[in-house]
Amino acid sequence: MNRAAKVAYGGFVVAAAIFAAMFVGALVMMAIGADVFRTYWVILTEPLQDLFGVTEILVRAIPLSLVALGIAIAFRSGILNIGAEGQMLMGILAYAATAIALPGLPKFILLPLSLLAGAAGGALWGGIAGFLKARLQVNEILSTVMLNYIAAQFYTFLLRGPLMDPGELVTGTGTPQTIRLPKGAWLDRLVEGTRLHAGLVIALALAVAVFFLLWRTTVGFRMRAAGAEAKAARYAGIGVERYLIIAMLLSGAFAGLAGAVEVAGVHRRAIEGISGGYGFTGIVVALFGGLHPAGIIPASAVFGLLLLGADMTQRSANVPANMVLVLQGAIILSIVAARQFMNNPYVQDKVTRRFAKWFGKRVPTVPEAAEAACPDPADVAGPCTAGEDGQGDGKNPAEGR
Amino acid sequence: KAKVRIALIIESTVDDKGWGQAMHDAIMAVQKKYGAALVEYNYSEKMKPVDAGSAARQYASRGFDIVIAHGAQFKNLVLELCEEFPKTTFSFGTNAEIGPKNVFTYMPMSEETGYVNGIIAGMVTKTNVIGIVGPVDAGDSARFNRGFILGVKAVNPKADIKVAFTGSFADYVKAAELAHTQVKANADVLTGAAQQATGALRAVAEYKDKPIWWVGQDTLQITMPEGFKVIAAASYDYSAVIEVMIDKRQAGVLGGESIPLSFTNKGFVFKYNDKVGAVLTAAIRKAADKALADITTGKLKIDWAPVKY
Amino acid sequence: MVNFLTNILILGVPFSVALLLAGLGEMFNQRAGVFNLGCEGIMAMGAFLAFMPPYFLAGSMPAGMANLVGILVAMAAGALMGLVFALVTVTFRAPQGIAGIGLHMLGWGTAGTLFRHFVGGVTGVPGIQTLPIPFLSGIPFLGPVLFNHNPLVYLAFLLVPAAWYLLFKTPWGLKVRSVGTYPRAADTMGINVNRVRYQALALGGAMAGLAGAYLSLAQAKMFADDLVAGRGFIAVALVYFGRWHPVGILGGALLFSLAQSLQLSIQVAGIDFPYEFAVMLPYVLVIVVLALSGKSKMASPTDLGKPYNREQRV
Amino acid sequence: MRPEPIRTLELRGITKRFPGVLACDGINLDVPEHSVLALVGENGAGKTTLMNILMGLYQPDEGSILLNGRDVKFRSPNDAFGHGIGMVHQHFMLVPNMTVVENIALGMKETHKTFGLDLKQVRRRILEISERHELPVQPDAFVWQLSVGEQQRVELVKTLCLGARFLILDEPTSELTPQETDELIVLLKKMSDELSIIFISHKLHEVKALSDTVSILRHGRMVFRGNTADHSSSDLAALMTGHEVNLPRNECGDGCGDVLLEIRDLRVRSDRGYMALDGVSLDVRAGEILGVAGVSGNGQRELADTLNGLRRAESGTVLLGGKQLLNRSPRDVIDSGMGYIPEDRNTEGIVPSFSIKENLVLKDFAAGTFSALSFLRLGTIRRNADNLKKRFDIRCPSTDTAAGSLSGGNIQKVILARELARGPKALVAVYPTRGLDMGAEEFIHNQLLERRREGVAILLISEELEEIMNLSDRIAVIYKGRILKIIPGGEATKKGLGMLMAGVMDE
Ligand SMILES: Nc1ncnc2c1ncn2[C@@H]1O[C@H](COP(=O)(O)OP(=O)(O)OP(=O)(O)O)[C@@H](O)[C@H]1O
Ligand SMILES: Nc1ncnc2c1ncn2[C@@H]1O[C@H](COP(=O)(O)OP(=O)(O)OP(=O)(O)O)[C@@H](O)[C@H]1O
Ligand SMILES: [Mg+2]
Ligand SMILES: [Mg+2]
Repeated sequence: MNRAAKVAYGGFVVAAAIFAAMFVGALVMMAIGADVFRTYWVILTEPLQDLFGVTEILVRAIPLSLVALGIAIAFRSGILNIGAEGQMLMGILAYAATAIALPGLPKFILLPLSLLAGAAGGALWGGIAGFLKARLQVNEILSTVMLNYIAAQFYTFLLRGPLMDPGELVTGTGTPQTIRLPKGAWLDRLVEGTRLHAGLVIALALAVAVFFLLWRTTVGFRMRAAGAEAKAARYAGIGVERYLIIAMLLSGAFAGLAGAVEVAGVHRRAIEGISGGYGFTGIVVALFGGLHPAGIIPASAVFGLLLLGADMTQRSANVPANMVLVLQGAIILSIVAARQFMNNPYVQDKVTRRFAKWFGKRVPTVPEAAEAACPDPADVAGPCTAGEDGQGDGKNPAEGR
Repeated sequence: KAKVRIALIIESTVDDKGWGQAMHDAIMAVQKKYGAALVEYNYSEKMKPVDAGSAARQYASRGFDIVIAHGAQFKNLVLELCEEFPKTTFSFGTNAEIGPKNVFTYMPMSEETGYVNGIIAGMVTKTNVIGIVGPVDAGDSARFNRGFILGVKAVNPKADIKVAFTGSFADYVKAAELAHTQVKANADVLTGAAQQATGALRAVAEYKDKPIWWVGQDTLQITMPEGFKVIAAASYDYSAVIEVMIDKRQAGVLGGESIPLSFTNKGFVFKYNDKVGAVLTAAIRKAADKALADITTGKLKIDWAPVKY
Repeated sequence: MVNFLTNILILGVPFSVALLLAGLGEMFNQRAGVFNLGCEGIMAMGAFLAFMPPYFLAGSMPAGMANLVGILVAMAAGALMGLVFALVTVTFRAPQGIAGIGLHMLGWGTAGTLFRHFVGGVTGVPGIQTLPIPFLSGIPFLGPVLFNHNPLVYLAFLLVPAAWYLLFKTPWGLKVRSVGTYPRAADTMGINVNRVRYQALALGGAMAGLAGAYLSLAQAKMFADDLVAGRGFIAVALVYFGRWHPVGILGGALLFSLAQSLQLSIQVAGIDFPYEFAVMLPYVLVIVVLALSGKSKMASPTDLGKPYNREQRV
Repeated sequence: MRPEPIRTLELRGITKRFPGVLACDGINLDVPEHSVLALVGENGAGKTTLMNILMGLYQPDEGSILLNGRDVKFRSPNDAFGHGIGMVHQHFMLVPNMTVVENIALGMKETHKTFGLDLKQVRRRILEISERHELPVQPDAFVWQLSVGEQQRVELVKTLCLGARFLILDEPTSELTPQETDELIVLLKKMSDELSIIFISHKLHEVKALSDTVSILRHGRMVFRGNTADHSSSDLAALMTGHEVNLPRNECGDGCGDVLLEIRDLRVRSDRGYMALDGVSLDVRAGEILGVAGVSGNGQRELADTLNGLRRAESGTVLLGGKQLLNRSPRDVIDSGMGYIPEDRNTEGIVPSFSIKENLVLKDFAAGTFSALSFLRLGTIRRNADNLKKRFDIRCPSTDTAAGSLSGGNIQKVILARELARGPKALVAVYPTRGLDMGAEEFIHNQLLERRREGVAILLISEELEEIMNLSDRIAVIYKGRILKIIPGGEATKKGLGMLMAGVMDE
């Protein structure tokens, strides 16, 4: 395919996928008699109408991208981390506890210190799953699912006990939440009158850092090798088990940091329900972003838009809140289904030749010598998977699960 | 009177038979009373903390007069927004603090309903075992539980009150499991708060012909299909709170007060189920009525905070 | 004390059923090489659809009949959702983990949306009643523990040997196992890999639908938006615990639900430590038991999660 | 229902494209009844693809298949089975965690009853076939428990059980021992009285021994067709590769150096717990190739693993240049100057999804040359790859290509390049040319001999007698975890080695 055809083809596939998703959503909406067109109009345009909407998209994109970066690290190292939710909670606890314990410190110490504590809290939780997998062969899907529930209980325990706002006891309200954290632990707001906070800078900086970590450093090389083919990595002298644990520590640290940043920038006290949904949406964002920071950042913005837009529909188009889930689900399913038309050279090849036949064009010629034509991964990877690795090969852990 | 536009933000749903629905029903009732021309109402449900922030702001900037963020976790977001929209009335609860001048807080004194329910439970029980199916030991359900224990102890000091929690506000299935466990442990009167309690009540209803009873909280469970098991139930009636807010606002007071929800200000409705028959004896009614009256007049103060379980 | 323990068993056994049914279904999915994280969403739809006939047909039909219709509708819808998942992951070869999350959201959201529109408000149904097995239920200890439950409990436990037979003793089971371990080998033997995966996903979906129906009709006897509350994910995790074997999954489901029952009983018995730690117990226990148990290598369907394409090399 | 006998099978103008590759380019092929056709060609010539098309596994883009002169369409292997065509694939098509009976039952649709599998019938059929063709198999063993040779037999039995009257064998001998190969050839010869056979192999002596006609593929085109008897092995080799092939030999004699790799009393358990190495002692001197001959499964894998730190030994010593390496980490072993060409090149030798250039530094990326302060030096890594690509003649469009997409021969060159460029003191090479065509084999043998001249101590593990005899200074025969005998390379005979490998000690 030439370039223009490729773009047209890609555009067509994406359009078809979005149409399919909207169609599924429309079925449900028609079942309940909602205004289909109005709903879609709201989702796609309302968040973008003013500065506030745009900043709110970013507010959601910040934790999403942090969680997704962590998940990408784990996936690249061969672990499916579905425990981001629990890791976020542990991060929030550690962050809040640090901030509450040291309120007197100047901001330039307290803020980094408590954010680091948050990362450490998440790392601890992720590290447990990593340890269990590396040393005791406990499947990570099992352990992370279970650890999410354990973290949730631990979280309420602390928020209702040792970390509870003493004021809640005095007034007798008893809500499980901490005191308003000291200002020194806050992330500043970037735009006056909105909630957009400095977490954005952290997320962007860490995206760059993750790129360097995974593709430019020896540690990242080891983690990717361990994830892509553990046997070969072991043979080449890489301590695979150790790097599994390191990957999960890092992955957990990102989730923990996401929690900490969310509290430091948005809520400014640990309350219940903060992590809700970010863990799973983070996985989706990570995979949409091709497990690569350059993809994750835009993907998290897209999902920020989707989450916000869909959320606005219940106010502006009068559909039940659950419709948000329907639309998200339908969009995820149809876009991932469409992906192979974009990425898989086998399918592309077939489609191209079918088209060539229809339009009576000559079938594209193929180089003579087979050896000279083994696919270059740079060509194989599609727009969704900025790839340093060969996507055509089934070993990519992302394609795995 | 000028038109008021009210917005409600909740984390659960408006039909959860619990926390969310209580507020929703109250606003609907007030709307009915004042007329739809006077009260405009819109709600956002399933709001995670971050979504609640955008929803509240959207409401405020669209000119809603009263924005109710129904949950103590929304405290921060209200305190932040109220400065930016000084003309808008914000409200959140449960909270007993006096907020800024355009913020109302509200605080259900749930120990009161707990106490009255406790008296009934303490007198109804034959096994002397009473079960509480709690969600999480916090907020108004913690107050309810402690008031309940005091009520039971007041009439039946020997009763064994088994307190247990599901760890979740909305896990109906687990609440049912817990209720069954309570019954197996000999409890013959159960109670519980939050939306999950519906699950527990469903479980109690399964003991159709056995003398297992329920005393209710949050919504008027007497009218539910499982009502035949409910001896009496208390429900929150936030219309008092809503009306206060509307009236004060019309009078130019945008906030700066904490509105309790109590028997005294008719924030709680307490009803017996006349159809349960003999279990609800006159003696029980009398004792409960007396407690209710004493609480209402302020004669009886319930010191719930020190109760441990 | 004996009574205390018996009660834990009596209650724990029916708790395990939803996990067991969904777990067995997921086992077929995974044995065929497809990882379906959307189990939770299918359960939500199943729970909702099973609830609808008894709710709406209460007057016009005997309760048992309405329940049966509900169960069948739930299973059919589950199978349909399994097929949708098959379309996305088998035919379109989408990454399965992410597609599963999509399916979960779709199922959960659709159930909630339709429930709001057609019912609106948490409501109960009479549900499926206990059916003591004559004679057997009279046996001391074993009777109440095993033979005094609702029919779906018996069905679920009978499905364990049935699933075992299906998986290990029938042609279809053979195909499923080969397709999940070495699809290319199956293909060269003239087995239509994708068709078998479609079938397995339909079966798995139907069983998840049944699990949902159990939740709404037998266990909670009501429907609410969050009814499933993560049980689908736990079921998926238990498949790993049970090492893709029906008996292992039964063990996992029982371990989890007995621990759950134990935890509730301990709380009810009056404990002196924060209840949150009691609530954690089942989750911790499952991890600990798995960590301490021996490993067997040959169990896992090695091609789990990999889409198959005849012409594409691995 | 028995299919009608296949009198003639013709492929007409078969063309098959893969993304970016023209695998088959208008191929014509005829196979007469009761004859053996050998199909040969370099790696990647298109042999397997053509056969997969014949089996209905791939659909051709163009061309047709004629059976007894009639056009047939095979949409799946079922259709091919229906006409009595069966194939033993290049890679085993057996599900490891199922038993032999189950594997075979998979294809025997007539045993698929509504309420269960008729495994009895399958077992009966297996025993019948294995008796008739003298192919002993254990019906109830799990496939993963079987040796490679046994699996090969199962494959054959499987194909015959499915009623094949026309047999396609894709490199059936590449994993077999010499004896097993000979037996198979004899067997096939016998079977060719009843069946037609297409036989694919890189080993021309097998082709000579078995086939009636030979067809040669090159780059997806049929370049030669003729009677086997009319052409010598070296003619065929030249036709296949386009140039003369001379497999090099180790002209023994020049004195070897000091002992560099010393193995004493090595005792190691296998995965399944028995003693896989039971007191193995070997010395390899600098500038020496020590061949370890043996039927695979006699402890070779464990030996190679243990020497490279990938498996714990119970006891013993391994000294490399005097340094103890037993039970050290792979990293320590690598750093002491050990090189390793592993048996499983696709999952141990390379990380398939990594690019070639990454694979070329898989062991050294952390060394000062390729990284500074933990950051990779991408420039150096690329230059290193370009350099090695030239030196080792790795054929790929660019070194950014995923290594997994290369052919077996080129993957092996990548591994070789990495291991040899590190300048190892000692090298363990396990089945280094398995499945490779003659051109690639020639290249690899030359490389090994060159390292020997440079003074590297090489431990060559192989089943290929010719390879062992051509290259080794001394040959150690391993049997059931023990070294039976060590003989000087010059004195070894095929027959003698074959006996030893079977555990027979004459005299
Ligand atoms: N599934 C596939 N996808 C892409 N390309 C393929 C595939 N199968 C084969 N090819 C290409 O077709 C060509 C022919 O491959 P084939 O496997 O038929 O070779 P072969 O002659 O069997 O080689 P060998 O002797 O190594 O087995 C190869 O060069 C390869 O590039
Ligand atoms: N996934 C793939 N995509 C494209 N081409 C491939 C792929 N896998 C293999 N090939 C091509 O197939 C050809 C032959 O591959 P094949 O695996 O048959 O090699 P081989 O030499 O036979 O190795 P072995 O005998 O060890 O299997 C090579 O030219 C290679 O480029
Ligand atoms: Mg081949
Ligand atoms: Mg080959």
